[in-house]
Amino acid sequence: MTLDPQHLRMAEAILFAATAPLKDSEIADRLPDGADVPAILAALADQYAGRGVELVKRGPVWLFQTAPDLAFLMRKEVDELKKLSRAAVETLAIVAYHQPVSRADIEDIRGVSLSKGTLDLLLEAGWVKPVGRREAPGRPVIYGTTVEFLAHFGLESIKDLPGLEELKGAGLLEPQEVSLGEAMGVERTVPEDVELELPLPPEDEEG
Amino acid sequence: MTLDPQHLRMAEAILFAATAPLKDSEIADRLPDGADVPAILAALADQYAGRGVELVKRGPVWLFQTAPDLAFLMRKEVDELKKLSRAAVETLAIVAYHQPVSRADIEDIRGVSLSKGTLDLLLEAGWVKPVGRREAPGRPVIYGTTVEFLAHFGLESIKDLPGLEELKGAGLLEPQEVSLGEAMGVERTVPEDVELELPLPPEDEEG
Amino acid sequence: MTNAVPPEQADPEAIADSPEAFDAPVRDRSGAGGGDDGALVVRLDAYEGPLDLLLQLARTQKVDLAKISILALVEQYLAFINEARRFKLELAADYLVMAAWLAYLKSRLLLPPEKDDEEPSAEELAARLQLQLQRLEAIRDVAARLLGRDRLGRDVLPRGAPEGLAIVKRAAFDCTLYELLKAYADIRTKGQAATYQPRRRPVWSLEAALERLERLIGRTIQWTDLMSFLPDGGDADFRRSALASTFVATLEMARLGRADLQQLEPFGPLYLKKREGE
Repeated sequence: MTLDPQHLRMAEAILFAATAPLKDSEIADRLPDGADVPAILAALADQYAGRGVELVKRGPVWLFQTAPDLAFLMRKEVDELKKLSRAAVETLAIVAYHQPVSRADIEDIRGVSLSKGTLDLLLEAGWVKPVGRREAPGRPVIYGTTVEFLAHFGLESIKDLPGLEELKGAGLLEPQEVSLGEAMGVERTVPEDVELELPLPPEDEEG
Repeated sequence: MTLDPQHLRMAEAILFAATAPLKDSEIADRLPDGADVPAILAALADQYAGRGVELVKRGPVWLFQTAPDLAFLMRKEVDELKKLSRAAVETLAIVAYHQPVSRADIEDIRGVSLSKGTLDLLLEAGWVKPVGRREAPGRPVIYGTTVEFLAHFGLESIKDLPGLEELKGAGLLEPQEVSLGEAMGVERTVPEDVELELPLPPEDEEG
Repeated sequence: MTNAVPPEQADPEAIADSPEAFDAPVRDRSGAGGGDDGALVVRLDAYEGPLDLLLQLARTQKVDLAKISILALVEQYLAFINEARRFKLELAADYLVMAAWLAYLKSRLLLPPEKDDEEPSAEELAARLQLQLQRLEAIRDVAARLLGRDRLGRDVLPRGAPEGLAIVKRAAFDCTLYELLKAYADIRTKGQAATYQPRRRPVWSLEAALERLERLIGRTIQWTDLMSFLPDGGDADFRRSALASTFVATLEMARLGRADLQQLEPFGPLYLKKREGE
C-alpha cells in the first residue's frame, strides 16, 4: 500500500504544532478525506523510530516526544557553589562530634536556638541525615553525618575527626579572651540568639 | 566526514525540546565536547528538508518549525495575530530596511511625526531594539531589528529582506542629505500625535 | 478616482461609500448642527500626513513616480487644500506648511531661474520631493511584502508543546575541614564562656597602698620619689594599678596633713616626705 507523502508531511506538521496530544480522529479532521490515518501515523512512527525524537501512542492519543534515553540532555545541571553560614558550620560540627544529636542538643551546645533553615541546608547538602528517634520524651529525631560528609572532608571514618586534645595541640582550642560584648551577645544581631543574663557582680568592675 | 549519529539524535532532541530558538553555542553546551555542532546542524537541516517539519536558521539561532507550504493547515490552530497599525508596519519596515535609524529618520521618511506608542509597540513585540546612539548632534538613539524579527518573518538574515536589492539599486536606502522638512525650512515642532480634529463618519473605516 | 470630481457635483452618499473617496470633502449629516452650517468632514483620517496625501494624489497620475509631473501634483494638492478651505475645514498645521511650500515650489518652477541664486534650483527641489515620495512608496511596498511572508506563529508554527530545556542549579556547599574544626573549637571555648566569670585582675588596692605608705613614710626624712613606695613584683597591669593607688594614697595623706608633696616640673617625678612636726 502506498501512502501519499504529502499526507505524511501534513500529519507530521499537525502533530508537531499541536499543544496537546491528538486522537486519530482529530488528525483525520485536518487531513484530506480518505486519508488512511492509522497507516499514516504508523508510517510516521516508523520513520522517527531510533531518532532523537519519537512519535508515540499513549492510549488513544499520539504525540512527539524526545527519546527517553536522551532525557539527561534536557536537564543541564549547574553547580552553584555556596558558602555555608557560620551557624551551619557550627551545627555541622556539633552533629559530627556529638552524633547522634537532636535539635535540642544542638541548641544546648551552641547556646542559641537553631533556625529552621540551618538544619535543612545541611540535609540538602547531603552531609547530615536523620538516623532515628531518641527513646526519650517527645521522641525527638536524632541526626548523624553521612557518607557524603566523610567524602567531602576526606575522612575515612568519623573517628578520624581530631579529638579535643588534638584540637588543643593544633592551637584551635586556645582559651579565648571573651569580651564583655561577646559574652553578652552584643555582636550577634541574629534574633535566634538567646540573651545571656549579666553575671557581673558590681565589685568586679575595675572602673 | 562522518558525524556521530548519536550527536545528531542529541541535537535533534535538544532543538525539539527547546521553548525558544537556540544558538550554536547553547546546543554545543549540551553536546559532548568536541561535537562539530555546525556540521551536525547542517546535516540535520538536510535530513528534514522537504518534510512537514523543517530545521531553519534565523540569524544566529536555529529552530524547528512547520513547513511554510503547510500554512493552510496551521492557520486554524492559532488566533489571528494582532493587526498592526499602518504606522507600525511602515515604521517596522523603515527600521528593517534603513537600519540603524533614529526616530527622526523614521519621521523623515514617513513625512509625519511618529506617535509615541508606535515604536513602543515594536519594542514590546521584540522585533525592534535600540542598537546604540548616532555620533551626531543630540546623540539620538538608533534602532535596528532583532533575532525575533528574523525568526518571525522567516529570514535567515537581514540581507534576505524582500526587495532589499531593488531598493538599494534605486538609491532609495541612502540617507538623504537634506530632508524635505529641512528643505522646506520647517522645524519639526509638530506635537507627537497629530490629531485631526475632524469628526469621522462611522463608515470611514477602510479596513 | 473621485478627486477629479468637484465635491459639489458629487453625490455625497456615493462618495462616502466609495473607499477611494478619501479626498472629497463631504457634508457631515450626522454632525451636531445638522443644518446648512453643520460641520464639514474631509476624509483626512485616511492619510498619514501631507506626504501620504501627496503620494496618494501622485498615484492618480497613473505613471511611475519617477515620471510624475511634479507641477501637476502640486496643483492637485493645492486644489485639495483649497477645497478643504472652501468648506471652512480646520486643517492640521503640517498640511498647510506643505501647501505653502508647494505654492513656493510652483512659483519657482514657473518663473525663469534667477541668476547666481544660492538656493537649490526649483528642479532640485522637485527632484527631492520626488525622491521622498519614491522612498515612502518603496517602503510601503516592501512592508506589504514583509507582512505577506510566512510568519512564525501564523503560517509556520514552532513545536506546540516543547518539553523545555531546564538548567538545574545544584547547590554545592563549600566548607573545608579546617573551617569545620575551627567552628567546633570555637563552640567549645565559647561553651566555657557561657559560665562567664570576669577574671580577677591583679590590683593593688587603695587600702593596701595607704597602709604601705603609712608604714614606709615614717622612715623617710628626705624628699623621696613616689615610685620607691610601690610594692615589688607583679606584671605591668599590677604596677599600673599600684602606681594609681599609691598616688591616690599620697593625696589622701597630704589632705590629712601627714605628708608634703612636690613636683619640680610637669610630668616630672613626684616627691613626698613626712610632714614636719607630725
